[in-house]
Amino acid sequence: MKKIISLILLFIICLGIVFCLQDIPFGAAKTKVGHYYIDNGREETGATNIVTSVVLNYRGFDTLGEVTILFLAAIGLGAVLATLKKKGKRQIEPASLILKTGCRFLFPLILLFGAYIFIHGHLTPGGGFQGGAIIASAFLLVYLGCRERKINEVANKITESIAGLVFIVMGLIGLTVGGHYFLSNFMPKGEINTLFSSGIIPIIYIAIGFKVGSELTGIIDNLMEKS
Amino acid sequence: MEFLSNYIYYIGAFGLIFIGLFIILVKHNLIKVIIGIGILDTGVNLFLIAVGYISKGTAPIFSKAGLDANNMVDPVPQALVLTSIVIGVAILALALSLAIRLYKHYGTLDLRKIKEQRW
Amino acid sequence: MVNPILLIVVPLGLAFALPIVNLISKKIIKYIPVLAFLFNLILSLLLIPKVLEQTIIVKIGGFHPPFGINLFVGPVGILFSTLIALAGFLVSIYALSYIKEGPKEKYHILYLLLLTGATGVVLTGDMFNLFVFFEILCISSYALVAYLGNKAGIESSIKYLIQGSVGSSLLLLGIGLLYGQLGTLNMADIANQINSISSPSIFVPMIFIITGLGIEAAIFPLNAWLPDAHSSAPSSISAILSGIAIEVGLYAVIRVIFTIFNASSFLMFFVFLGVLTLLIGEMSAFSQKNIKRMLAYSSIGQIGLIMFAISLNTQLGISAGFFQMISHTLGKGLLFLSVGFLIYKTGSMKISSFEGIGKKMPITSLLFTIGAFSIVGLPPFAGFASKFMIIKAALTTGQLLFTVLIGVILLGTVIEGAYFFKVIQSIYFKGTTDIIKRDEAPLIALISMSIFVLLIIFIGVYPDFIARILNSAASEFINRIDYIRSVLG
Amino acid sequence: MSLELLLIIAFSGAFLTYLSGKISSQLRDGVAVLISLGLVAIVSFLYNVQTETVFYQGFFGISLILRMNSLAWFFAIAIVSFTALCIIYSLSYMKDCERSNYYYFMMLLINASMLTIVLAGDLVTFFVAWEIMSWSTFLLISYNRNGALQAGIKYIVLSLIGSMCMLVGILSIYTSFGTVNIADVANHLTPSSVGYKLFLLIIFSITFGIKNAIMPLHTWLPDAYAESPSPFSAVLSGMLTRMGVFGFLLIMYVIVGMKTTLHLGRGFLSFNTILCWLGAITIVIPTFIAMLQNDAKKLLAWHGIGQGGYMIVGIAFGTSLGAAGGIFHTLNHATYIVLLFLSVGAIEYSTNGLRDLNSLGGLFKKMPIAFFGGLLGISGLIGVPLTNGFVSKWLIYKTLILGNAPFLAFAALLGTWGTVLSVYKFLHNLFLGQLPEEHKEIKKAPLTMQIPIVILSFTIILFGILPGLPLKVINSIIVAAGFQALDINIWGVTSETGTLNMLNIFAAIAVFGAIFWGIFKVARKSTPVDQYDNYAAGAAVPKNKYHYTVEYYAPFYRMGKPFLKDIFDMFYNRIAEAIGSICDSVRKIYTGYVGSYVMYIVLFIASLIFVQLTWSIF
Repeated sequence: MKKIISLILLFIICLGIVFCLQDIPFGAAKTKVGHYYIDNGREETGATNIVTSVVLNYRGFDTLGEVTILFLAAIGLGAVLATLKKKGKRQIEPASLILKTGCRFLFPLILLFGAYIFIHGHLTPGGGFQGGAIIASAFLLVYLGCRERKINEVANKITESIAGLVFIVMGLIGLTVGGHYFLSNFMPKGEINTLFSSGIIPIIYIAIGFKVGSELTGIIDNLMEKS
Repeated sequence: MEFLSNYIYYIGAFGLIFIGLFIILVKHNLIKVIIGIGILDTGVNLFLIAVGYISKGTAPIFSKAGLDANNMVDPVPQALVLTSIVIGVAILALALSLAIRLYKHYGTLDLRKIKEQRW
Repeated sequence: MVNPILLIVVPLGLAFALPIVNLISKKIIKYIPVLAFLFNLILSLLLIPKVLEQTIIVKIGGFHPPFGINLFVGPVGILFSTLIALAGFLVSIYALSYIKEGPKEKYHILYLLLLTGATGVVLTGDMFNLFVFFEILCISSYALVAYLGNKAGIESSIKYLIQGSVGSSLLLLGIGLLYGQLGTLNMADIANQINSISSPSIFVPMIFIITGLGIEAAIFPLNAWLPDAHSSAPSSISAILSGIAIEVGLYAVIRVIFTIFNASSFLMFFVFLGVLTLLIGEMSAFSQKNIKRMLAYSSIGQIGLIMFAISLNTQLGISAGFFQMISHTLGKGLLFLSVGFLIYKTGSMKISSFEGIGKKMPITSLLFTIGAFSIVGLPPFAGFASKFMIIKAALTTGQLLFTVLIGVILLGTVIEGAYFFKVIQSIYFKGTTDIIKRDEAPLIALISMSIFVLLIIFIGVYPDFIARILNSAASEFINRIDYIRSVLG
Repeated sequence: MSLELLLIIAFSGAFLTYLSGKISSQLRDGVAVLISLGLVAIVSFLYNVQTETVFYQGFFGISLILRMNSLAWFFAIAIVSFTALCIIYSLSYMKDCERSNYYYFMMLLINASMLTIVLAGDLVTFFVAWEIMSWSTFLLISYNRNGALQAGIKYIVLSLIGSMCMLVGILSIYTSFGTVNIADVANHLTPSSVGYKLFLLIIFSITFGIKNAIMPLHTWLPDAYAESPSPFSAVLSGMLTRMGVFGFLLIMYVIVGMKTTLHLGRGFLSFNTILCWLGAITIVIPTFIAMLQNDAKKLLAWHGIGQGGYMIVGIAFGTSLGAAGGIFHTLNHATYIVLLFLSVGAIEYSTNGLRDLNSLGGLFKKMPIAFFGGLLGISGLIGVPLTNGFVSKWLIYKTLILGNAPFLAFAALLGTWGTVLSVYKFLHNLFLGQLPEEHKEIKKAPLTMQIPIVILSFTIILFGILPGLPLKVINSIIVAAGFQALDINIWGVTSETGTLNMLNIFAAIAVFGAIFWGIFKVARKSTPVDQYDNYAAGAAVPKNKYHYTVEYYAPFYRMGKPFLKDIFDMFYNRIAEAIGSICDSVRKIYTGYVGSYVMYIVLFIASLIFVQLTWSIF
C-alpha cells in the first residue's frame, strides 16, 4: 500500500519535472555565467583549469563554506562519537608481512600523488579536495594494513586548524590589500600555464588539500577507533 | 531511440533521485535509508553535471593551446557538484556515526521500532 | 573600514582556530563564542545606520555580481544578523555555566558554525551560496541535537538528518533546474530574468526550493523533525534552534517567494498554510506533558503566525512578521534557557516535576513566566506589541477572509495561553507548601536571561525603537525591483 | 496632581511593597497601607477635575491618553477605597500565609491596573491595563492552590477569549479611523453604518459580559470567587468584576453614544433589549442557584452574578433613572459584597479556614462585629430600606415599571425574593442556630479586620439614608453620557411620577421601630436557655446530634436540584474536553516513524505539483 502511494506521488513529481525539463534542452550551448568564465577566466584569475578558477576565485566563498562543512562533519562526528565508551582493546589480528610491506611502500607514493594533485589544481584536473581525499586514502591504507598504527591526533588537529586559518587569512589579506574585497586575488597572476601562476589559488588549494586530508583522516580515525 | 539518447542523462539522474526517494520512503532499515540518501545525492549531482553538459564538449581546461572555448562544457555545475559531493560526504559521515550510536541505544536499526520520540 | 563580510569570516576563523586554542588552554575556549558574537553584535549595530541609508553590496573576490558571489546587506539582512548576534551572544554567556559535560570544545565549534551559517544565509545574495550556508546551519544542528548523546538526542538527530538531507537534495535539485533555465545563480539576476520563462517550468523549481528551505522553516507538513529535535537538544541549543534557526529558514523561504520568484499568487496559499501551521502547533502543544516538547510545538505555532503576517503581502504585514520574529526569538529563547535550568535542577522534563519549583528557583521561574507571557502576547511584553501589529496588518487589508483568519489565530492564542498558564500554575501553585532551600541557577546564566527580559519589556513598551528598521526591511521585500537594481547596478 | 504621577505611584508602589517585603514584613505592611491610603487621598483630591493628557507616544506612534472625568473619578475612588479597606483587612488575615509579599504586590498591581483602566483615555491604554489586570488576577486567584488552580485556568481562558475579542474590536476601530482616542472615536463613529456599530457593540459586549459574568458567560466566576483569598474575593467581586459595567458604560454610552445604542436593531431584537433580557436572566437563575450552595463564598459568588444582572438591566434599559440606578447599584453592590466577603473572611480566619455552611452556626455571640457586618450586608443585598441597596433597586424597579417592562420588573422582583431566601440561609447558618462544640473557643478577629467591616457597615447606612451624596456624581456621569439630568437632593431623587425621599422613610421606620421596640420591651416573656438545654420527646438531645444548620432548605434543594444545575458550566466543560481530545488526536500525526515524515514532504510537493499541473492556479 505504502509502496503504491509512494510510486504515485513520485510519478506526479516526475510529471512536473518533465514539464520543467522541456525548457532545459540537454547538451545545448553554455549558459550566460559559464560562458563568461570560459572566456575571461584565464585573464582574470590566471588559472588554466576554469573549474578551479570558478571554485577558488569566482565562487571562492562557496568553497570556504564547503571546507567549513567538511570541518563541521569531522567535528560533528567527533561530538557524536565522543561520549561513546571505548570497549577494551580490540583484538587486532596483525596483517601479513606482504600487506604490511605493501602499505609501507605505497603510503609515501600515495601522499606524493595527492600532493601532486592539489599542487597542480589550477593547471590540470584535480585540486585540493581530490588531493585531500587521496591523502586520506593513504591513511586509510595504513589503518587497514598496519593495524596497530595510529595517527597523531594532535598533529592532525593542528594541521586542520592551520589549514583552515590559512584560507581565512588569505581572504582577509585580500580584504586589506587587494582592492578591499574579501578573497580577492591580490597576488601576481604570473605566467599562465606554469606552476607559479594564478595568484592565491595554489596557496589556498594547498591549504585545502591539507585540510581535507586531515579531516577525512580524522573521520576515518573516529569511525575506526570509536565503533 | 533518439529521445533516449538525447535525454539519457536526465533519465539516469532522475531515475537515481526517485530510487533514492523511494528507498527513503519504504525501507525500514536505517542503513538502507542512509544508502537511499546517498543515491539521492548522487542523482542530484548527476543531474547538475547533465545540466552543464554540451554535446561533444570537452573539459573546461586550457591545458594545451588550440582548444575551442566554445566547445567546452559549463564549468559552473562542476564547481557546484564539487561542493555538493563534499556536503554529501559530510551528511553520510554524520549519519553513519549517528547510526552507530543509535544501534548502541536501541540494539536495532529498524526505524519502525525507533519511535520513542513521537506525538 | 567595517566590512559586513567580517560578520561571517570572524566567527568562522575563530571556529577554525578553536582546536588549536583547545590544545593551548582548555579554559578559555568557552569565552571564544562570547567574544565572537560580541564582535558581531557591535559590528552589526555599527552597520545599521549605514545600511538604513544605503544597502551595502559586498562583492567577494571583487567580481561583479552575476559572475561572483555577493553579499546583500540590506535592512533585512542587518536586522537578522543583529538578532543572530544578540541571541548568540546572550546564549553563549548562558552556556558558560550550562555546558558542563561532553566534548566541550566541539560544542563551541559547532555553536559558532551554526550561527555563522545562519548569518551567511541571511546575508548572501547568491542562490548556491545560500544552499551552502544552509547546509552549514543544518549539519551543525544535526550534530548539536545529538550532542548529549542520550537516546532521545540521537534518535531525534537521525530523524532530523534524514528529513533535512532529503530537503537539501530537493533544494539543490531546484537550484539546478533554475540554473539550467537561466544560467545564473545570483539571486538578483534570477529575479531579473524570472519573468522571461514559462510558468510550469518555473513552478517546479520553486516548489523544490520552497520545500527544501521549508523543512528547516518548520512549515506545517514539513515540520515533523522539529518537536523531536528541539526537545532533545541541550537547552541552549534549543533556544538557538527555536529562536534563530527556524526563523532563518523562514527568512530564506520568503526571500525566495518575494524577491526571486515574485510569486504573490502563491502567498494566498501561504496564508492558509500559516494558519494551519499555527493551529497544528498550538493544538499539539496543548496536552503535552514534556515541557520542552511543548515549547517546541509552540514554536511551530509562532512560525505559523509569522507566515500568516508576512503572507499578507503588505508593508505593515511584513514588518509585523519581522517584529513577531524578534519577539519570538527573545521570548522563546528566554523560555528555553530558563527551562534548561529548571530541568537541570529537577532532572526531568515532565511538567509535573516542576511542582513547587517556584520556591526553589524563584528568579528562574519568574523569568520563565515573563517569557511565557510574552509568547502568549500579554502586555506590556514584546509579544503583545507584535501581535497587535499583526492583527492591525490583517485588519488593514480590509478583506473579510483575513478578519476571519485572525479570529482563528486568536483562538490558537487562547489555546496557547491555556497551556502556558497551566505550566505557570504548576511552577508556583502546586506541590508542597514547605519552605524549600533555594537552589538558584548560576549568576551568569541569570544575567544573560535578565537581558532577554529587559529587551522583551523594552521592545514591548517602546516598539517604535525598532519601527524604522522593520519598515525598511518590509520595503526591501516589497520593492524587489530595487533589490535587483542595487545588485546588478 | 497629574494623572501620570498617580499611576506611577500606583505601579511603583506595588513594586516598592514587594521589595520592602524582602526587608521586613512590618515595613511591607506599612508601605502597602500607606500606598493604598495615599491613592485614596490623591484620587479624592481629583474630585471634579476634568483633564486629558497625552502621556506616551512610543507605542507605534499612538498617542496614549489619560483622562479624568466624572465617570472615571466615580470608579477610581471606588476602586482605591475598596482596595485600601481590603489591604487593611489583609494585614492580619494574611499574616501567617506563605508568599505574602507576592500577595500584596499582586493586590496593589491589580489596583493600579484597574485605576489605569478607568483613567484610560484611549483604547490601547485601556486594553493594556485590562490585560495586566487579567493576568495578575489569574496569578492571585491561583494563590490558594488545590481547587484554585482549576478556577484560575477557567478564569484566564475566558478572560483571554474576551480580551482577544476586544483586541479585534480596538484594532478594527484603529484601522478604520486611525485613532484610538475615545473621544475622537466617538466622533468618528457617529456617521458610520449601523452594522459596524452593532459589530463593535457585540464584540465588546462579549469581553465585558465575560468580565461582568452575564449569564451564559458567567462560568468562571463562582469558582474564582470561592477559591481566592477572602480579601481578594472582596476586591474581585466588588470592583474587578464591575470593570465589566464600566466597559459597558464606555462602549454603549461614550463610544457608540447613547442615542444610537438604544434601539439599535429591530423591535424586540434591538441590542439593548436583548442585553436587558440577558441581565434579567442573570438576575433570576443565579439567585436561585445561590440558595443551594453550601459554601459561604460560593453562595456570595452566585449572588455576585445575580446582582450584576441588576446593573446590566439598569444600564441597558437606557433611561436616566435606569442608568443612574445601574451605576449606583454598582457602587452599592461593591459596598455590601465586600462587607460580606470580609465577614466570611473573619469567620474563616477564626475557624481556621472553615466556610462550609453546614458545619458552622451560632457565631453571633462569638463574633458580633462580623455578625452586624453580615446583617447589614445582606440587608443591602436584599434592598431593605435604609440600606443603600434599597435606593438603587428602587431606581431600577421604577425604571422598569415606568418603561412598561412588566416582565423585566417581575424578574427583578423574583430575584429579590430569591435573594431574601438564600441570604437568610447565609446569615442563619453562619451566625444563628447552634454553635458547634468545636467552635466554642475560637480566635478573636483582630482590630485591623474589624475596622473595614465597621467602615463598610457605616457606609451602607450612610448611602442608604443620604443617597444624594453619590447620586450627585452619578448624575453628572449620566448627563455627560447624554441622558436627561435627574433632580437630585441629598435625601433622594425627585421625579414626576414619584419621589424617593429617604428622610421620610427614615422617619417612618424610626417611628415604627421605636413602637416595636417598646412593645418588645414591655411584652417580653422569653427566658434564655443554654445552648444544649434541649429536649426532644422528653429525652435530652445529645450534643451535635441535631444541628440546625445542616441541610437547610432540604426540601427545596430536592425540588430545585434537577433544574438548577449550571448547564452552561457543564456545556463549557464539555467543549473544553472536546477540544482537549481533538488536540490530543491532532498531535498523533507526528507518528515517530521517519518514513511517514518523508512521506509528508513528498506528499506536499506532489500535491502542489498536481494542483498546478491540473488547474495552474499559481
